[in-house]
This record gives sequence, C-alpha cells and structure tokens, in this order.
Amino acid sequence: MFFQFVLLATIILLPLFGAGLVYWVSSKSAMLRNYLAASLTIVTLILTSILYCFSKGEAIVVGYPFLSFAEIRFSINPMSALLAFLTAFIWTAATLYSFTYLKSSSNQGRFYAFLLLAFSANLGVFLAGNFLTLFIFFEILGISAYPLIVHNEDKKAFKAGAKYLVMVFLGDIALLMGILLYCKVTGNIDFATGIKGTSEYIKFIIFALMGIGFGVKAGVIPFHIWLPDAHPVAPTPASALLSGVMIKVGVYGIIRSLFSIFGPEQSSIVVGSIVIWVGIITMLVAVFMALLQENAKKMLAYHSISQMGYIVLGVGCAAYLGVEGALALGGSMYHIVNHALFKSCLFLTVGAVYYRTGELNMYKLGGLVKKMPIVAFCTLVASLGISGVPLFNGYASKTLIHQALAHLGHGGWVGLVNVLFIVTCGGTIASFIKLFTLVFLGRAPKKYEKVKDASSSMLVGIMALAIMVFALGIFPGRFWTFFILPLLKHLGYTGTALSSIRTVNILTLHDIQSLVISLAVGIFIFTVGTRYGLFHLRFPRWFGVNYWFEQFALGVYFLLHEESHLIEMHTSRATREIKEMIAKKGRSTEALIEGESYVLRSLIFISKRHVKKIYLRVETYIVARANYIIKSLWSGFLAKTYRSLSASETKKEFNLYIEDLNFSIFLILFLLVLCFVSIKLIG
Amino acid sequence: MNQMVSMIPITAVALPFLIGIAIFFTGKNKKLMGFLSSIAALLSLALVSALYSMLVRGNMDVCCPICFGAGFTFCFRVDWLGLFFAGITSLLWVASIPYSIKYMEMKFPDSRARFFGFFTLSAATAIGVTMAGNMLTLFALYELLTIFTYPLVVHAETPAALKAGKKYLVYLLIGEMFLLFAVLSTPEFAGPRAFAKIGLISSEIGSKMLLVLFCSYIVGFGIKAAIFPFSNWLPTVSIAPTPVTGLLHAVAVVNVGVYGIMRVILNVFGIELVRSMGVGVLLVFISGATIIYGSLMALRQDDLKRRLAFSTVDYISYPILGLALLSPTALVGGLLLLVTHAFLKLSLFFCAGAIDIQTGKTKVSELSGIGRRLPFVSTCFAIGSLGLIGMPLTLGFVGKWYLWQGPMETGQPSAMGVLIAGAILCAFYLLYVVYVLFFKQSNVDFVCDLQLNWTMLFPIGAGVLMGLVFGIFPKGLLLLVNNVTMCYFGG
Amino acid sequence: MSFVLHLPVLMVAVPIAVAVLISVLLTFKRNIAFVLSVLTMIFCLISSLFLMVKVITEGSFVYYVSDWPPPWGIEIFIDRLSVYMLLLIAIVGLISIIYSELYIKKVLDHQKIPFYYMLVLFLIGSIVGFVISGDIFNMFIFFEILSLSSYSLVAISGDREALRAGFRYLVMGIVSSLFILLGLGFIYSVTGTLNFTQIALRVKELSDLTVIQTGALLLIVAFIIEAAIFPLHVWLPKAHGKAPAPVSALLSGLVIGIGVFGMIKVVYYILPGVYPVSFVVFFRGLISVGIILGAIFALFENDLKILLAQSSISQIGFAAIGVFFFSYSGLMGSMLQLLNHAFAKSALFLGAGAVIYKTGFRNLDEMKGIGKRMPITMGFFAIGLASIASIPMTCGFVSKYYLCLAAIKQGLWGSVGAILLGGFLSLLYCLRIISCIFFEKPDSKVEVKEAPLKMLLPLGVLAFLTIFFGVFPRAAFVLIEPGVKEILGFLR
Amino acid sequence: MLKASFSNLIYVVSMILFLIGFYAVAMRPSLIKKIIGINIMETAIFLFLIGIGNKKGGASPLVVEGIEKYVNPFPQAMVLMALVVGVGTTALALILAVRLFECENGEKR
Repeated sequence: MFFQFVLLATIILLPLFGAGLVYWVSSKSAMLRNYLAASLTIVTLILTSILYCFSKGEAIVVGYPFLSFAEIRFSINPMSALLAFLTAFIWTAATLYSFTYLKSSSNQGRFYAFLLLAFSANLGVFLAGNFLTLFIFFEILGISAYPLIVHNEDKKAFKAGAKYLVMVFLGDIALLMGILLYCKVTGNIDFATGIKGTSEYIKFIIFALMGIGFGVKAGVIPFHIWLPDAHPVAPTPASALLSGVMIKVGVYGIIRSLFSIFGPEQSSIVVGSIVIWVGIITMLVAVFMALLQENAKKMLAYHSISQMGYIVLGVGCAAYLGVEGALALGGSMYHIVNHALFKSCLFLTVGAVYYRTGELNMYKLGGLVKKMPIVAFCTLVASLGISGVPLFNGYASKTLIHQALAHLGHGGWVGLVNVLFIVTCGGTIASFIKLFTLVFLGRAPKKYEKVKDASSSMLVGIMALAIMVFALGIFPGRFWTFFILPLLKHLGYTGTALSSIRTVNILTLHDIQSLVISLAVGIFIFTVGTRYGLFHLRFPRWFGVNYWFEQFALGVYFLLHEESHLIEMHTSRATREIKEMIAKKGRSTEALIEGESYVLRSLIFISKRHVKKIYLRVETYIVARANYIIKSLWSGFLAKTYRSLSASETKKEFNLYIEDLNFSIFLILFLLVLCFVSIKLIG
Repeated sequence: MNQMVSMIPITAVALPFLIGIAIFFTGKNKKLMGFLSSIAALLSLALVSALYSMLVRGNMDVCCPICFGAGFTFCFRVDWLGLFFAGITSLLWVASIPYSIKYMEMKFPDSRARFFGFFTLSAATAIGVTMAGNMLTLFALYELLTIFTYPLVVHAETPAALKAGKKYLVYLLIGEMFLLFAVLSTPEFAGPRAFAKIGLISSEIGSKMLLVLFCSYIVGFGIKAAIFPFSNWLPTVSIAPTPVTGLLHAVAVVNVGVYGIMRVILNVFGIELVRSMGVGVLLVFISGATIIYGSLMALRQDDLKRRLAFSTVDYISYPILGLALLSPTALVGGLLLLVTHAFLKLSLFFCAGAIDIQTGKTKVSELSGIGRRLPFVSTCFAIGSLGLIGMPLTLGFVGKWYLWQGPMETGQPSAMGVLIAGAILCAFYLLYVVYVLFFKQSNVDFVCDLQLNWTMLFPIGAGVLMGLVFGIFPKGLLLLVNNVTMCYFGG
Repeated sequence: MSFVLHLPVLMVAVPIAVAVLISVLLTFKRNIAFVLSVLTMIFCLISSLFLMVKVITEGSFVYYVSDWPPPWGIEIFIDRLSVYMLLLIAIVGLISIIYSELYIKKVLDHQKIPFYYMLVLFLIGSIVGFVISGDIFNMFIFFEILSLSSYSLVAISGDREALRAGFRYLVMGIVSSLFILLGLGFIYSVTGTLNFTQIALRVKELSDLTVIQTGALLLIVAFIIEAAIFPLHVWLPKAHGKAPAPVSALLSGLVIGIGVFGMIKVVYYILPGVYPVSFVVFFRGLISVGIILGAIFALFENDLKILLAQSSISQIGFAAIGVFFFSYSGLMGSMLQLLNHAFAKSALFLGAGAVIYKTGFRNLDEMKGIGKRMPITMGFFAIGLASIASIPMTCGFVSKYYLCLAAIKQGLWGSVGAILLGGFLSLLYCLRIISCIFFEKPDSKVEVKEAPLKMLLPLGVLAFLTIFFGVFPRAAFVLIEPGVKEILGFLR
Repeated sequence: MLKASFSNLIYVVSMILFLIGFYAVAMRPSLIKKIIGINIMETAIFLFLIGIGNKKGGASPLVVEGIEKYVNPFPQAMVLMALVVGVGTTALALILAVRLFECENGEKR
C-alpha cells in the first residue's frame, strides 16, 4: 500500500515540482533545461508503466483528508492506469519533438514549465479517485494549458486563448455545480456505479451539468468553439498534446460521470439517445468543417472534434444499451487510445512540415514526399489509422462502435444515424486523401527545393507514435483482451455482459461492406470536391456558433467599455448646472439665513402693509431653498447616474460636496419614511 | 457555556491603542516609530493567540465587563466568531507592517508619525470591534474605526484625496446613524455579556418593528461592508496609500462590517427568528446585487487599485451571502472565503503598490510586460488572482466548495445564479490583469531604478503562501470555522 | 462643616465684591485685576468642591440668607444638580480667565482690561446666583445682571460688528428678561409666592391652571431666547462670533447652558406637571428643528467662530430636548450634554482664539493646514470637535446616547430622527473643519508657531476633561444620577 | 365682557402697552425706538405687577393703627427692584446705541 502511495505521489508530484525546477533552470542553461524536461517526462513514463502493473484486480485507493466528507483521493485501476500510461507516452514523444521545434522560440522556460504542469494535472485527472480530485486537476489543467496556447503571443493566439479560457471557466462552473449536486444527492463524491434512489430528473440534471463541464473540454458541439481556434495557434507539440491527450480528459470525464450517475444497470434511453445525437452531430458537422479548411492544423483540429464525436457516440450507445453496452463503451475507450496516437502523430508530422517550410496552407504545399520521406510515411500511416483502414488502429475501434450501433435496432432514427456514421467516415477519408495528396504528392514549389527531412529528435517522437498506430492495428485482439476488458469490468459491467464480448469479430461481412461504402463515399467526396472546388466553399459568418459567441462578447464589451455620445452630452449639462449653482451658493445661503430671521420676525406681526412684502420674502425664501434642494438633488442624481454609466471618472469634475449632500438627503428621506412607518406600525 | 473573566481582551485592544497614541509623539525618530508599530502589531497578535489557546482549552467565553453606569456598559468578550475575525486582522496587521514602513518611506516621506499612529489606532480598533461584548461597545469602537481611518484616507492631502475622504465619511457616518438608532432600540444589547446570548431580541415588539430594526442594522453595518447601493465609497478611497487600502479597506474595515452583520443575524436576531421573518432572502438579494455590481464595475476599471477595490466590493459580499443562506455549510464557505479574501486581496493590493513604486504605473493598460521585469511580484499577483477565483488547491476553492453547497441545501436558485455569475466575472476581471502582466507585448520600455527589498516582498509572498498552504491543508482552518458555526447551528 | 452652608452665598458675593473692588482699584492698580480674578475663581472652585462633598454625603439643603425664611427672606436652594452646574461654572470660568490674560492684552485697549475682568466676575457671580437662587424673583435679578454683563462683554471690543451684535443681543435679552418678569407676575398672581417649593406645593392645589400655564409658557420662552433655541436664536451667531474668544467660551459654554438649566428649574422645580401635551410637543418640535438647522448653518459657514456659534445652536438643542422628555434618560442626557458643551465648546472657542491670537485668521479658508504648524493646539481643538461630533469615548457620545435612548424608549420618532440627524450633521461639519485644518494644503506660507503655554494649558485641561468624562462618565453620574432621580420625583 | 374688561382694566391696559412696546422692539429699525419700546414694555409689566398687588380699597402698605386692609407690598418691592435694573439696562442700551451711531457715522461729535 505504502509503495503504491509513494508511486502515485511521485508520478503526480514529479512533473509538478519539475515544472518549477525547469523554470528556474531555464534562466541558467537551455541545454540543462531540455535534458531535465526530457528526463522528468521519461521517468514519469516509466513510473506509469510500473503503475499499470498494479492496476489489475481491485482498484487501489490512496488519499489524504482534505475537506469534511471529501478527501483528495487517487485510485489505481485499469482505466486510470491505461490512460495515464497513454498520457505519459504521448507526452514523452511531444516533449522530445519540441526541443527542435521550439529551438528559436522565446519564452521556452515558460513553455516547458507549463508543459510539465499540464502533464501533472493531466495525470492527476486520470488517476483521480473521486470527483473532487478530478475537478481539482481538471481545473489546473485548464489553466495551465493557457500559456501553451498563447505561446506565440500574437493577436490570433490571444484571441484563441481568451476564448479558450472563457469556455473552460464556464465548463468548470457547470462541472463544479454538477459535482456539488452529486455530492448532495449521494452524500459523498466518490465514483460509483449508478446513483440509487433519486429521481431520473435529478440524475439527468447532474449529468447535464457534468456533461457540459466535460463537454467543453472535449470540444463537443456546441461547446467546441474554442477548439478550432486554439489548437492551430498553439505550437505543434502543444497542439498534439491538446488534441491527443487533453481533450480526452473531457471524454474521460463524460464516461466517469455517466457511469457514476447511471451505471450500466440503470441506463436511460433518453440520456443515451441525447448523447448519441450529440455525438453524431459533432462527428458530422466537424468533418464537414474539416473538409473546407485550407490550414492543415485547423483541419486536424476539426477532425479532433469529429473523432470526439465518435467516442461520444459510443458512450451514448453504451448508455442507451445499459448492461448490453459493454461493446460500445469498449469501442469508445479503444478509440480514445487510437485517436490519441494517430492525432498526435498527425499534428507532429504537419508540424514537422511547417518547421521545414514555414507553411501550413495545404494548397501551397506539394511534392514533399521525396524531400521528407519518413515524415510522409508516418503521415500516411496515421492517415490510414484515422480513416479506419484495416491493419491500422482506427479500423478496430470504429468498427466496434459501428457494431454497437447495430445493437440499437433497425430502421427509424437508428438507420439515419447509421447513414450519417458512414458519411462521416467517408468525409474523414476524403479529407485525409486531400491532406496527403496536397502536401506530399504532386510537384514541389520552387522554394521548397532545399527542404530536408525532419531532425532526429523530432522523428523519434513521430515514429514512436506511428509504430504504435501500426502495432495496435495489427494486434487489436490483444489490446482488447489485455487493456479494454479489465477496464470494462472496472466500470461495472458484470460477467455475462463481458463474456459475450470476450472475443469480437471485427471483420464480418457487414463491416467490410460498410468499409467499402465509406471508402467509396470518401473518394467520391474528394473527386467531386476537387473538381467543382467545393472545398473552397465559404459559409456566411453568421452560420457558425462562433459568430454568435463573438457577437455576444462584443455586446458585453460595448456594454462595459463604450461611452456613447449621448451620455457625454448629458453629463456635461449636469456638470454645468451644478457648477452654476455652486457659484451662486455663497450669496444664496447668506440671503437664506437673513431671510429666515426676517420671516420669523414678521410672522409675529402681520400688518396689511407688510403682507405683500412678507409674502414676497417668504416666497423667495421657499422658492430659493426648494429650488436649491430640488436642483441639486436632480442634477446630482443625473450626474451620478450618467457618471456610473460612463466609464472613466477622472475626466469629469464634480463637486463631491453637492453629490454627497444629495446622497444624504436621500438617506434622510429614507430615515423619515422608516420612522413614519415604524410609528404607524407600533402606534 | 462557561465564562471566564480575564483582562486579556481589553489589554489586546488597549495596549496597541496606547502605543498608537505614543507613536504620534515619535516625531522625527523613524526607527522608534517603526519599532513601536511593529510592537503594537506583535503584541496584539500574541494576545489574540493567547485568547485562542484559552478558548481551545476550555471552550469558554473570555469576558471582561466594565460597567459605566445604568444602561451604559462597556464590555469585552471573546468567542469563536470574534476571535476568528480578530485573528485575521491581527495576523495580517503583523504581515503588513514591514511593507507599510518601506512603502511610506518611499512614497510618502512626510508626516509618517501621523500615518503610523492612526494606522495602529485603526487596526487596534478593528480588533477591538471583534472583541466587543455588547452592541454598545461594538458601536463605539465601530465609529472610532471610521474616524481613525479618515486621516489615513486623506493622507496624500491632494484635493482628490480630500474629496475621497469626504465621501468616505458621509457614507459611513450615515450608516452609523442607522446603526445607532438600531443599537438604541435594542437596549438589551447594551448590557454586559450580551453576545453570550443568542436571539435575545424579543419578538414581542412586533414583526414590523423587527423588520425596521433589521433593516437599520443591515444598513448600518452594510455600508461598511460596502453592500450594493452603498458601495461606492470603497473604490473612491482606494486613493489612499496602499497599506491603508490593503490592510484596512480590504481586510479590517470591511471585515468589521461583515462581522457586524454576522453578529446581528447570529446573536441579535438568531437564526430561527431570521428564518421565520423571511429576511434571509432580502439579504441574499442585496449581497447578490453587490456581487454583480462590484464585479461589473471592476471589469470597467482601468486603474488597478480601483479595480481591486471594486473586486473587494464584490468579494466581501460572499460571506454575507453565505450567512444569508442560513445554512451552516454556506456559512463555513463564506467564512473561508473571507479568510481567502483577507490573505490574497492584501497581497494583490501590495503587489499593486509595489508595481506603482517600482515603475510608477497604476493603470492596467500600462502594465504590459511588467511580468518579466518584476517576476516575483507578478507571479504572486497571478497566484493571488487564481486563488480569489477559486482555483483548486487554493483556499478560494475550499471556500467555494462549501459556499456553493448552500443554495443547493436551501434551494435558492437565484443565489446559485449569483454565485455563478460572480465566479465568471471575477475570473474575467482578475485574469485580464494577469494576462496583461505576463502575455501582452509592451511597446514602452521603462526603467526600474528602485530595488524592492525583502521587507516589501515578504508580506506579498506570505499572503499568497498562506492562501496556498491553507488551500492544500485546510483541516486546521476548517476546524476553527466549524467551531464558529457550531456555536450558532449546533452539531 | 457648618461653614459649607455659607459657601453658596459667598460664591455669589465674592466675585461681585471683587468685581467692585477691581473697579475701585482700577485707577491705581491695574495689573492686580487678573490675579484677583484668578484667586476668586479658585475660591469658587474650592467652595463648589466642598459643596459637592456636602451634597453627595447629605443631600440637598436649603439656606435662608440671614435666617429670614421666605416669603420675606432670600432662599437658597442647593441640590446635586445645582452643585453640578456650580462645578461646571467654576471650572470653565477659571480656565477662561487664565486663558484670557494674554489674549485680552492683545485684543483690547489697555484701559479696558480691568473692566473686562470686572465684567467677567460679575458674569460668574450672577450665574452662580441664578443657579442657587430658590425663588423666581432672585432668578430674575441675577438673570438681569448676567445679561447686562454679557452684553457688555460682547460689545467690549467696541468695533462696529461687536457693537451691533451686542445691541442685538441686548434687545433679545431684555425681551427675554421682561418675559420672565411678566411670567413671574402671572405665577405670583395665582400662588401668592415666588418661592420654588411653595409655588410647587400651591400649584398642586389649584384647579384652573390657565394662568399658571401662561406664566410657565412665558418663562420657558424667556429661557428659549436665552438658550438660543431655534426660532429665537438669531442673536447668537454674531454675538458669540464677534466677542473675544474667552468671552465666547464663557457665553457658549455656560450662559446658554444656564438658559437650559433655567428651563429645567421651571419645568421640574417650580411648576412641575402643569404642561399640556401640546406644549411639550410644540417645544420638542422647535428644538428638533433647531438641532438640525443649526448644524446645517454650521455646515455652510466659513468664519470659524461663527461656525462654532452656529454649532452651539444645534448643541444646546440637544441639551434642551432632553428636558422635554420627562424621563430619567432624557434628563441624564441633558445634563451630560451641558457638561459636554461647557467643556468641549469652550475648548473650541479657546482654540479658535489661539489661532486668532497667533495669526489673526478668522476664516476656515485661511486656516488650511494650520494643524501641522500648531499641532498641539489643534490637537486639543480636534478633541473638542470630536466631542461635539459625539464620537465614542468623548462625553458628547454619552450624552447623545442617553438622549436618543430616551427618545426611542418613549417612541418619539421625530426626536429620534432629529437627534440622529443632528449628530450626523455635527460630525460632518466637525470633519469639514478637521479636514481643512489638518489635511488641506495651505495657500499662504506664513510662519506660525505653537500657542503660548498659558493658552495651551487651559485648552489641554478642557480637552482632558472632555475625554475623561467620555471614558469615565461614571464620575459625573455621582452627582447627576441621584439629582435627576430627585427632580423626577417632583413630577409626582 | 365690557364689564369684565373694565374691572380688569389695569391688566388690559398693561397688556396693550406691552404689545405696543413689543411691536416697537421687534419691528422698528431705529435703535432709539427699540429702546423706547423696551421701556414701554417694562412699564407695562410694572403696571401689571402693581395691579396684581392691588386690593380694592386697600391702603398703602405702611403699618398704621386701625387699618386692616393693605395692598400687597411685595409686588411693589419687586417693581422697585426691577425699576433699578431697568434703568441700568436702558443706560447700557443707550450707551451701545450711541457708540454704534458713532461707529457708523465716523467721529462726528
């Protein structure tokens, strides 16, 4: 037990403190920093692989008391350990890759520090043993990814970063609410296999809140808007990690929350179908958008969203099917791993191309297969993986999800989902044909004559990932039995459900049929698209969610920052009035006091001769004083209102005295009203 | 509950008070002045910790009544609630002394004796308020606090500072007028050890009168806690020297307002009565409005200190909201957020002051690139901001965790909405500053000729560190806060 | 200790005799006037201390001058409250006289100085007489002497403004004393006696109270004029503002307080319980308006001494409103406010005088930043302001606390509002002065030094007393608490 | 009514006098007229006081054998005292008036 605890603590704390260390070392020596970052990552990778050995059998839980009813707890189980290992693996590849990629970049110390911080947080999320811990690391991850995204510090990066932060915060809030509700309903915050004894409605609310929270991170439509902006602007290793690992955190969270709230036994058809539709829409829209992109990284980013759609679709199927849904969930988990591998690989290769050519626009590249053969080959492998071609890893997981779809039934909306699924597969294939042909085939432009293959430290990462893509594609069965099945058991699927999927045939006739169809669709889309220039189609801006988000943000901005001319005008008028009044004040108060004594004297003897005079005096007195009060009240009110509307106070000079007097008069009135009310009530 | 008569509470107030008076006569002797200021702060901290140990040992009230005549009793009494507030203030007072000495030396070399005299007096009075044993003592010290802070607000002696001082006084004194009315209308609270009882106010005086009294109390204390319609004074006085804005107007003074509201609801009316009167909702709306207003205004400020001041307006309403929800969990959350705010906002203000001293920049828009020039200060600012936002592993998160459970327990969706909106806006207005500090490109190249030494950096770092340490190991603090809540909610 | 019984008469006789002596001696011994006056006041202070001991231990007593009982002889009635007033008079009188030595030398002509001391001693003697006299006619006589010396003191500098103020004061003062005479006639016509106790006894047997009520109204109106309560306050600002500073201190600290004490005598000693509710409500209303208006006038005033005088209108309203609450707390508040006003307002006028002595500045605008150049003087001044502004730990707070408590206990919400608002406005104008004196940048660069010790010491004593009675109000309770209970007993 | 007024003629007259004096004091701007008004008021009050002490057919309050009925001597004593005081005040008022006149119109002896 103690050993596991130390192991866990090391895994999470090593990158955490390593981050500080790296930042400190960074100012001393770049070399030392690189070695330190690399060794930290590799050591963590080794430790996670040791950790995986402990993950068989019952989950091991360690923690320390943090809040009442809630401790910070880590658990070692097949699912956590698998994802942690995956994280460490891809992180190592990306870290090695980045040494060359970022060679001439500024702020490298910050980059590596936050890279390690995010690493720690990411591991923390996957290893978390309850929702509190998960949330803690989730939020740290959210924040620590920001410096990675805005690393280039140009306008685009900041815009994307701001969008990212806003979305992440919204997501965090929803998530926190969901967790708190969960805590209130169940009395603890541990992962479970279904809440018992609560109404469906409450469960749905909790899941919706958590789903939004995680969905933002996972880039599920309509919360994806930050993703296509943020992933391309980040430096390539960071985008590889963002797309490869960090968005998995969201999906992982969705799976965790879904199974904690509903569990396999208490599945809900409603929730299942909602999730399925969210998944399918995400898949379809994102792949459609991906086809229209020129920027390679942006295209990959859209594909990330699309692939998340696959996973969410699988999760939805699992929720829909309940106990029977083990296959669908297994497919999803499988796809998480696969996507992590091939998408990171793709980002890294595209990054390598960018590193050599300085160009991300696919239409301006070409013929690089001869200049960068290894990169081209790795890209091909990863593309085949993502396209779902047999012998590469994507095929197995996609087929599993597709098979699970078949369990839903036939006809009706399920049929539509089926069709959309195949169309999406076709779209994916088309866009990767497009990527490969545009970038690597054809004739190279003149200026890329001297382009060499990527450097060795870059290639190490890329090749490691490509090999994994290939390896998983060749031995899907092994992977299934060793990694996915224990994981399913951990999530609450019992013996019968598991035994039926102990072996799955992924090369049935039906599967090959749909593969062929989707290949055909892909080629069709590609040829038609290139022939008729459909890939250059642009929709009006108001068509996307992004536009509305920006409009809203703009509105808020104007509300908060803009001064309209109207306000300016009114303010100046109020100021003038007050100033005039102050100019008069000196004389008028003197007159008021004098007038007062006169009025009081005259009131004793009212003779006819005096009546008019007295009247005039009294009138002047009252009018003067009332005027004074009313005017100052009103203009003070105006001034106050307008001032509070207009942004900067320093511009306008107000006489504070008058203003505060008004305030006090207001309060006096309030006091009087209070007095009268209380008299009425008591008397 | 047992009672224990001790002179420590009054000593903890009177001794720093007397030292504060002595500081006025130090004149040109700067060393003696600094020495006396630190001694006063350390003494009060020592005495407060002595009280803490007394309370822990016996779970007793520590009481010290001084009778001045029929119906006119001054009395000091310490219980968990009071000690909680006194502890925060005295701790941060000690932390802020080195900073203040250095800051004043650099920024306002003139009439420092006056400044430190009133600074000590204010802090001592703020601690005294929390140790008051009845409403009369509370009121008396409360008003003195207002008066003693006035010279600090106008310390710069510019027309703008004088104006701010005027505004400050008008707002607070009006509040005190209401408060006096309420205090006098509940003369049973002028007796000795009045706060030992809970819900002493008799509900026989009629529900309407109760409402009037409640409103008067809330307005009276609320103006100091900067609740919504009366919150504008707080940003205005951010013109004062930074130690004042930091310690007094972000910690001591506003906390005293919150403390007053807590006393009113927990002791004077009692949870049960407040619940049956249904005024909790009223308070929820007021504090909610304050949160929204404060954060929206903070978003618009370009002046860093004003932004932070509006952020104080926003943040200081969380404890009130936690109280208004009338649930123990929410109260725990509120109190924790109060501690968070005290530690971190102090640090943030001190960061702002340090930046001002170093570079002369006070506007947010001018701060770009400071992060690289002043890495320590800026990093502390960033961590402090994250802590206030409620990032996990900071104290802010712990507070948020408990506070957010409040509306769920009591079923008040509007409160939940306020919390959410507040959290988002808070993140916006604080993180924008961090963004400017670290990421925004600066066109202007500026010189940092003054070197900040540890006396200024230490309090900044200490505050942030406290926020982090308590955020990772909240058990001890939770125990204290639970002690406070248990006195009123039982169990 | 039988000599103590004779002390009250001596306290009247000695100052007046010394005053006469000064006027006789003035042809050949000018400088002795100050010493004589100080000795006289020390005598008064010691006698009142003796009286205090006597009264605390044995309670109130009655003394017949030359052992002639009323209605023929002059009766002197000494109870705790009168001894309390005597103490205030002795302290403030002594302090003002000590203070005046330097100030008067600077302000007045050389020949006028002995007259000044003479008039002050007349003033003190007559105030003492007013306080201790046991019948209305003596009260009237001493009131006249008091008024005459006050008019003269106001006008003593002889410049135009002072003369005008003095004349205005004189007209109002004479009207007020004539009101007393008329009211006294009304009362005498029904009761046939002028002795307090006898009147109080006979009034209880009367069935028709109309004449008595008219008399009481006239007396109260007279004292309202004297105490400068709202509609009849018009004489006060100029009179107190233009008089020499120590005189202003005496007039503001004691003389208008004596007006309120006269009201207490009328309402509780002479004619207890004859007032219809409408009377009381009417007076309370007037006083409330006065409290607020006075403070508002003060808020807008620029001449420091006139500002202080305006504030006196407001502050004396606090003392007066307590009289009409007819309750323990109200009277306690009233008496404490008299003490507060005697010490604090005197300190303020003396402080303002110190500024005038050193710089000649009268307007607040000119005094910007003077607190830094005369820190001790202005520190004491600030303590006085704090008390006027009823900041806790000064006696101003204690008095207003009791007043407000009384008003709330009786549910007089209008008065509550007036007291709270008055307190708030007082705070505002006090802080306006403070901010001007201490925090604003000076326009001129005149070198100003601290006031001399002879002026600082009196100021310091007053400031100390103000704080002392704020922190230990019990010290004052020894006298006033039983005293107030005693006179409330007269109502039954 | 008329009879009542006649029987209390002295009071009615004194009140009228008092009001006349009061009018002069309050409304006339001239200082001398104010002083005269004061004196009229004083006189009215003296009259009133004497009226109080009066008894129909009473002799002057000197102890003479055989006369049982005296007017009340007490008010008369009071009036005497008040007269003295009144003279003093009038003198002071006149002095002030003269000095004011001098001040306002320069050294114009």
